[in-house]
Amino acid sequence: MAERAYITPIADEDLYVLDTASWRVYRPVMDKSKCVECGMCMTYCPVRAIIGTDDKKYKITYDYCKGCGICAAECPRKAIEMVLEGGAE
Amino acid sequence: MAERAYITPIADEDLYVLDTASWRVYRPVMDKSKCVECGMCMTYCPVRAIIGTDDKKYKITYDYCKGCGICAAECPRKAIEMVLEGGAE
Amino acid sequence: MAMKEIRLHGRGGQGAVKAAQLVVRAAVTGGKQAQFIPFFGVERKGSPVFGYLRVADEPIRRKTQIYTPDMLLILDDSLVMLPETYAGLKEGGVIIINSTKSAEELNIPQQAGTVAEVDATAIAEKHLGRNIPNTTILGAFGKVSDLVDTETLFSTIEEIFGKENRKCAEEAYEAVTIIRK
Amino acid sequence: MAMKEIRLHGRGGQGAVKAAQLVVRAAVTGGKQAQFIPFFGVERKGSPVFGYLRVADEPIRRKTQIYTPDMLLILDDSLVMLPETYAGLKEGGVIIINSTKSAEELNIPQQAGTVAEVDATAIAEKHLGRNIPNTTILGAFGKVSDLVDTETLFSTIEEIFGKENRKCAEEAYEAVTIIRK
Amino acid sequence: MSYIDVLREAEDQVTPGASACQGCGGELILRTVLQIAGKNTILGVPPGCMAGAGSVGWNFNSGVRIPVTIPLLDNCASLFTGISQMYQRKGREDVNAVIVAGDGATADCGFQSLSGAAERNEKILYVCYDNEGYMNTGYQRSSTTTKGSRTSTTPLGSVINGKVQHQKYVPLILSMHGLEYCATASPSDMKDFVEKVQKGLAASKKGFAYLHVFSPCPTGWGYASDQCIAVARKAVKSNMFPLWEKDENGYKINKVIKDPMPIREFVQGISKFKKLTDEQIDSIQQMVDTRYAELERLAGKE
Amino acid sequence: MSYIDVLREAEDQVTPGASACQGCGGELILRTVLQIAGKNTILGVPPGCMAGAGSVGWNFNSGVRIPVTIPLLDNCASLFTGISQMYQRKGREDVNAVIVAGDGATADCGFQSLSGAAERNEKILYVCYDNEGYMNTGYQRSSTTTKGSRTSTTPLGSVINGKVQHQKYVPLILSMHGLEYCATASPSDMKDFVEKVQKGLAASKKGFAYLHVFSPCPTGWGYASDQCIAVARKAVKSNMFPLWEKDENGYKINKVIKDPMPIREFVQGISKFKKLTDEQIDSIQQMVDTRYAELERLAGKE
Amino acid sequence: MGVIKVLTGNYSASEGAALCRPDLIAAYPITPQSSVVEYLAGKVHNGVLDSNLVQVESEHSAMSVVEGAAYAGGRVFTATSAQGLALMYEPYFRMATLRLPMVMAIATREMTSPETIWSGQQDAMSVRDAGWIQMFCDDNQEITDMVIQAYKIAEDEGVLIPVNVCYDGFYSSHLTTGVDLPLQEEVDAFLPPVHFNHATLDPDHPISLDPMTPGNLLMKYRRSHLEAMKRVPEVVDRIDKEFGDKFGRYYGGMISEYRIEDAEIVIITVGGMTGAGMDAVDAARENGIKAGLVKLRFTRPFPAARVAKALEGKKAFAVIDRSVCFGWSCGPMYMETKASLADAADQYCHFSAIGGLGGADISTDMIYSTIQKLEDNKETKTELETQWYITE
Amino acid sequence: MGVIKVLTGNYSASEGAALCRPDLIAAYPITPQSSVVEYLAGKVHNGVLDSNLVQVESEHSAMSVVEGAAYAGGRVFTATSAQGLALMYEPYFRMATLRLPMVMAIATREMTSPETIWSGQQDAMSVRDAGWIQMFCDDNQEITDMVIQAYKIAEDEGVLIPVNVCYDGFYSSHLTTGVDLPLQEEVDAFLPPVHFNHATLDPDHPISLDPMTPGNLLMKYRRSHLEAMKRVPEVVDRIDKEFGDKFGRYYGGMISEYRIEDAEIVIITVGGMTGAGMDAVDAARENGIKAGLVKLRFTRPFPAARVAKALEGKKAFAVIDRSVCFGWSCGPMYMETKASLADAADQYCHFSAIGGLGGADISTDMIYSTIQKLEDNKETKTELETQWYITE
Ligand SMILES: Cc1ncc(C[n+]2csc(CCOP(=O)(O)OP(=O)(O)O)c2C)c(N)n1
Ligand SMILES: Cc1ncc(C[n+]2csc(CCOP(=O)(O)OP(=O)(O)O)c2C)c(N)n1
Ligand code: SF4
Ligand code: SF4
Ligand code: SF4
Ligand code: SF4
Ligand code: SF4
Ligand code: SF4
Ligand SMILES: [Mg+2]
Ligand SMILES: [Mg+2]
Repeated sequence: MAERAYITPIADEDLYVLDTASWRVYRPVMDKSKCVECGMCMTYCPVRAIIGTDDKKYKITYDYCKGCGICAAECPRKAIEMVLEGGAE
Repeated sequence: MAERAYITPIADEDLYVLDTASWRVYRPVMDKSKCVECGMCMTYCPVRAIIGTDDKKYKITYDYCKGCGICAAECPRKAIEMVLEGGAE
Repeated sequence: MAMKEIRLHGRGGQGAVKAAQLVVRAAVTGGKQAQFIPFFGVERKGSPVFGYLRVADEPIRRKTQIYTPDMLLILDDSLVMLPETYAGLKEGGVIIINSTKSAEELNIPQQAGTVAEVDATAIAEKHLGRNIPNTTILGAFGKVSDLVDTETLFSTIEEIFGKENRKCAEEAYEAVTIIRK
Repeated sequence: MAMKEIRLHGRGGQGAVKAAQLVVRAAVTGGKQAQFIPFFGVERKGSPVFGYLRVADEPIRRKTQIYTPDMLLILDDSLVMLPETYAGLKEGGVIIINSTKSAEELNIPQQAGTVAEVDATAIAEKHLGRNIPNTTILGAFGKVSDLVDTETLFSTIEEIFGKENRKCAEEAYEAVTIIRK
Repeated sequence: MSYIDVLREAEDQVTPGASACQGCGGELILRTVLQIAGKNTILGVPPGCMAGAGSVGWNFNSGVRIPVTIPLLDNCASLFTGISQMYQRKGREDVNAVIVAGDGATADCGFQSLSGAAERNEKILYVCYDNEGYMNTGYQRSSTTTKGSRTSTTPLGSVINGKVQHQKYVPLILSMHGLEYCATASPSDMKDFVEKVQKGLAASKKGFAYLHVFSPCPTGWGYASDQCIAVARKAVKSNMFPLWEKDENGYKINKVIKDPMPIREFVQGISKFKKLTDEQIDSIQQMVDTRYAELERLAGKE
Repeated sequence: MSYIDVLREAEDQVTPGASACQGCGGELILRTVLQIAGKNTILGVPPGCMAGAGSVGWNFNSGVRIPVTIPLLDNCASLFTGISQMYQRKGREDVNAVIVAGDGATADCGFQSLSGAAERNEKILYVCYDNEGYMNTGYQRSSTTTKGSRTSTTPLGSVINGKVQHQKYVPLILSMHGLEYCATASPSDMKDFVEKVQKGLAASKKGFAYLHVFSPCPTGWGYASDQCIAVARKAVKSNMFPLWEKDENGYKINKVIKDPMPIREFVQGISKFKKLTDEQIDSIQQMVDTRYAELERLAGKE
Repeated sequence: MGVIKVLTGNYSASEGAALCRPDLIAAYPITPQSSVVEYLAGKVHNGVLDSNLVQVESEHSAMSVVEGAAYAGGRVFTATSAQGLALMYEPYFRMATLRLPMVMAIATREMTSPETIWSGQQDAMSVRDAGWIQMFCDDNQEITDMVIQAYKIAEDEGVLIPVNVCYDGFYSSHLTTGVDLPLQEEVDAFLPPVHFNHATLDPDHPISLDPMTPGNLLMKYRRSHLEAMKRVPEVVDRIDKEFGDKFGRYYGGMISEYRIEDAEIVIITVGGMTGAGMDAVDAARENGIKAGLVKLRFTRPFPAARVAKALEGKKAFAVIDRSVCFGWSCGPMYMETKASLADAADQYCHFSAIGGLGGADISTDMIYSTIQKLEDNKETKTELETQWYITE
Repeated sequence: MGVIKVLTGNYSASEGAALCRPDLIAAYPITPQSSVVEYLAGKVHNGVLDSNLVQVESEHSAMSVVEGAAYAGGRVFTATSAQGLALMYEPYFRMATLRLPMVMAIATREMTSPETIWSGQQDAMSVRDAGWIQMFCDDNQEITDMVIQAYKIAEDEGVLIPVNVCYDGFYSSHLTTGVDLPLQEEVDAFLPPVHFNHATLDPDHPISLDPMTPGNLLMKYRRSHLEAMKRVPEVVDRIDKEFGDKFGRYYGGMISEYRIEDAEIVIITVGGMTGAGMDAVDAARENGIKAGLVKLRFTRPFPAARVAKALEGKKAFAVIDRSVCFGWSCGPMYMETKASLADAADQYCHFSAIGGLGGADISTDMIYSTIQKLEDNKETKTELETQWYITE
């Protein structure tokens, strides 16, 4: 659509994306050594910020992670720790 | 209310009564000799045209009876007959 | 032909609406203009119903009730007790009524012209086994008025209601009597 | 006193609305006229929020957004990146900001007059354990502006948010630094 | 008092000349409910045959001897929430708030307000007379219409033969709202019906009571006007319309039919069913059996 | 594919930056449902937190990668009836018509249209995320709110302590509509949830499928944001939120809890429950037990 | 040429709708409309009409279902009256503001309370500010013809606004008369298959329909809606001509006039009363009264300019309304007719300013700009263009 | 004198309502209204307010519940916005036409679509022909005061019409400022306990409320409603004075004027934009523009005579609407202001004729009588009384 006709309100340009990473106070940090790749953290992350990687492992992405701490709370191995943002990782 | 103010539509004068007897084509006629005063006809009459009398009997009133024939159909003794209106009673 | 206004009076269940719609159909089939409006009360079996029928050569514009009818078509003679039944009948207006009563008993109003009577109930019960006098009285209507072509009327009745109803109309056509002229 | 228009900038969750309502209360308690209108975006934690605060001696009539503020109250210095934050600031307008950055880093606009800075986040975290800098920055506001009586402001804070918050405000009152005059 | 004496003694609250059709099940239900509810009742009858029959009146004349109103088709239960609460507030707990509504007003247009009032447990007795269609507007389908029925919006056409869906079984749905009292009744079983109205009225002093009553309609369904009770009886006997109730003691089937009449027999002689295919009959039979089995399980009979 | 692989492989259809609160159960539900439904889906999200979180977009940007609309709060199921029927008509039975709606849109404002679509058996998958209140407008009570809860319209006052009524148990009510498929699910039991979404999608090719999902809300209910799954798990373990389904084979309890957690324990640490009286706790416990017993009977376990 | 059928007004609407081949029809009964959907149900159940028929549980759902079908690009139809229209008001408003073209017949009926099922135009009139085009028919022929034309108007790409074809309950809906029914092929040639895709939900082209919209942007949609409304008279005229050329019946566009040229006295009518109005005019003429008649065929948009023109130089007029305007203690079309004459006053410079929709601000500066514009034009004594407080 | 409290606009409405001691309050949340009912719920749950609080499942039920309570003679309150108002439209219309006095606050909000939750007056404006009195507040003080006055207006036995107290969503509903809250005793003295019994369902005096009503009779109810509307301005003036005498705040009745005496240029405002309007007028005056302002405090009934009078002799005016009139491509209050000026034209004899409601006929003779009346008065060039086609 070259110029909008303002007929019907539609959204067709792009995704509406908020910088939810900026909400994060605590940052989930995965201890790969403890992780058994069970995937629980991924299944429970409401943001889908934890993704499976090609090597069948799991990885926390921080672009949108809100720092809720669910992954840490649900990891059966306690392999994820919530660390204050800005502090040491 | 001396004169209506026409504020809110209310009906407070009398009952709205239709001459439903005029609908009747067949007239229910009770054969007292067959009747055992069970009251079924009264309980089933949709018009409540059959009433209990002081002497614990039942009586068909014709002012509003529509002639549906339910009483005749339901009388366990077949004590009520439907007779063409205008014909002999 | 100037527009003719006909008011129908019947009772719920007598088929007045169907009859009038049939006249419209017959009139239109015959190239005339016609219109029918039923009047909706709290319509239940046995309660009085009205209808407004108009037939004309020219397009009919008004879509109103009829206050000064040229003709009354009365399907039930008990209705003559109601004040609205004869109300507004034009000077010389025609009455067609399903009845066996006399003009006096029917309390025919002063200004009436032709009054035609037929025992549509008896005819209907004979042919149809029920008091649905609507198609029957149309036979009388066909005879007394010249608003629709009689053969078109009969064939429309047959087409919509079947042979028995046509017989009713035909018998009424013959049986109708003029009790006042 | 002519009407003063103050625009608040904060992020969802920082308590900007509550703070501004508190100022209204303190002003009204002190016999002034005051008004606050929050601007509703799709307000969620972390998203930028605005508010419009007016204080005056005379009744305030307009109930509009503020386009040319006399003062800006900025609860989060990351907001200075947004073009709307400094927009329309009056010549010589006052800025009160929760920050530890320099005027250059804050990109203070040309027309600004007094710029006051306080590390409200640190103070709030010290007393409250959370980054809710709203009551804290009010201490700086009390110091820099003379729109409400300071003691009334502090006691209103205490009344509504409790002692710890009063402490925040008091500390900020002392700690505020004028980084530009 | 025996139910016969109750009906014998209690005053009829409805105009003696009401314009419901000859042999209308709804009229029988309306009169019976109000005889039992009595004078101290505020009545609501939404648009539908029972309002159309004149119960709400015409001009300056009422159709009943008690205070009455015609709610919207879609707000009976919420309108009566207001009425009931005001009478509670006035300390007039003695006043009955009674609604007699058709299946359209109940299951379709007014279902949300009904469900809401049930959830809030408002002190109301809500009686639905279920004639399985919108009779007052000329017999269109409602959600309680039995599958395959001929109605004026589900005609027996060459491609679609009557109504497509099974009926929505409102009483069981309502009973899942945790009411004070919920029951089905049939005019064929007057004793049961009378007792349920009595129980319903009593329950409505504590919360929401719902009664779903089978209401045969000679005009719409197409059967002789004297067959009203016979049709209702067959509905009960075939488990097309089982009689049950749910109160604080749980579900109970009030009339267990030993050897239920097949649906094929029930539908005989009712012209809305006249062109049912074998497949449709089997499908209804299956629905009836499944539903009954569910009721049995709920009643703890398995 | 194991449910973990399903979630691992399937594309996330929702904007990565959605403004649901930290630790929102609804967001997890929305993303999970859409991952499984996939690209070939038309989505409806009525007013409520999930729409408010941006899934329907802002200005010229959408919040999801698939076609989406925001129905009225009160017409999700009927709006989607039209959409679904048009796609059937076009021969595009492959397209999923999916609604993800809050409990307010489902159980209250939109309940009638939902019940109607269920009765007509429209080909739709309707997922209700039940956070027990109107969260988007500031946590007011809904009909699914648990008794005694503190909400902004049922505050913990000196005369009335939270919500008065028990919750309306929508899934069981819906299941009585004779759907293709009806089930409850919880984000704590992901395998079960994923399978039910899959079953629901399959069922929605034949008729109406309804999924009622427990959706803990840290902001409204008042608990730490990392406790979302823990709270959901306790709800399942206490039978506050039993997991069951109904399909063509009848009712089935999917997870039988041997030794259910007492409600007293479930409500711990959730601040909307913080002032529950013993009486209120007992009353909830009793409701939970009664309801579970009913489910057991329906599932033929008695 | 078509085929003459004897039909009620309702059946005339149904036949018109069926000839337009709707994809989906929602049916819910209400007197006096019910037979519209019954008749269509008959056609669908008998395979004569290939439409999806949805038997909803309320009018709220009727409008919602057709709305959903329109989201998927369908041509849709439904019909209602009075309480049904009131109950569907929320999705009704939205159908228009999403600019989804459809046709809904309204067999007009008085609004409860007082409790009534009879004729009256209060239902449609009371919701005339919900964004729809509304037109009122006089006779059955016009009903059929206008349902067909209405689709063409609604779907015109310069319009894209749904249309209510209104006609009087009972007096027209139940009036039986002969109607010249267009043939299917003719209608197919007149009305191409539906095609609008400004609002279509389709997995192959994912969009969001109706994302959250800030006020300034919302006003652009509103302004565009009003601009489309302004185009309606010309589209109506064009389609009236096209239809007339094809089917031999012309209706005159937004209004139609009767014996107006030399009239001193004008009555203005809406809907089915028009026929009686013409008869009354004839009678008046016979009695030496120079009477004429203007029929408001379309009431939305209100044909202000044409009404003002028709009344130019006349001595007296009355507007006959079959509804009331509660806020003015007169009929609504009378009030609006007066509004259409105000410009003749030539007393003021004046205009409408619109702003602050959808949360947009009405700032002091905006109001000041209005004052300035008035000041600059105060001697012109004319109406100026509507001013929108939109910051581009 | 009352007590100063710092309140949002919504809380101002709640406080006003609470001071009127409603018997029953229906609560359903919608942005931006929700905090009205939340605040009241807080009072009820804490025993501060003795009202029945009903937490309904939709606004349709909210209006229905309060309607039921009014059937039992109760004083009732609820509040809503936008979609909620639209959803309750059917019972909303009925509340007014049953002439049940109540007050409903509307925190005005733009109507969907486009999807929005923000400010705008489209919601209330679009339903302005549903029989309610509608008034718009400028500031929080006026909100509190007008809720109280509104009960007195609504319950006035010459009025008996429900009242909408409208104020702008967010701009007023969420505006925090100081409000002088009347004391309970003062309000009790000002507003007596509710008493109306023209429509009460009571087993001790059985009536039918809203029996079936034929058209001719229905028109008598409608006419009576319109006559009551006509009495509103005088009642509003009286109550404004009574309130002012007691509480020291006068509002000016149907409209209020600002710097109007010598103005050449007038802007007309509705609701919360008025304050900015006054500021803009002051600014214009400073720049030598002779500007003034008229605030439409009541929009239903429309204060046509007072507006026309206020504009007399002025050179230019604009009406600022926060909503659109889809049928006129301008703002609704602009259109109606034009209607209120039409009489100044003095070109025609004219009047409104109303008939055919509720199924009554509009006969040829009736129309003829209208023509005759015009003929008889054609040289008068004035507006005549509305003619009702009622056959007594
Ligand atoms: C909102 C609304 N839609 C439609 C109607 C028209 N209407 C009046 S009665 C009725 C049917 C009622 O059916 P039901 O409740 O089953 O009662 P019955 O006539 O069968 O006794 C309908 C659809 C209405 N009054 N209100
Ligand atoms: C008719 C109508 N009434 C009220 C609203 C306001 N409203 C928007 S979202 C919402 C609450 C929705 O609650 P729920 O469906 O449970 O979703 P949640 O916010 O809890 O996710 C309400 C009441 C509305 N949009 N439409
Ligand atoms: S839940 Fe824990 S163990 Fe499992 S994949 Fe995640 S980090 Fe590893
Ligand atoms: S903290 Fe929350 S959002 Fe971040 S990765 Fe863990 S679960 Fe996901
Ligand atoms: S039913 Fe028969 S036996 Fe019984 S009382 Fe009536 S007439 Fe007598
Ligand atoms: S025929 Fe019908 S109405 Fe008459 S008494 Fe018998 S049951 Fe009653
Ligand atoms: S149509 Fe049926 S339900 Fe209605 S009055 Fe007649 S018999 Fe009774
Ligand atoms: S309020 Fe609750 S449901 Fe809504 S987004 Fe936040 S956590 Fe989720
Ligand atoms: Mg029914
Ligand atoms: Mg919710």
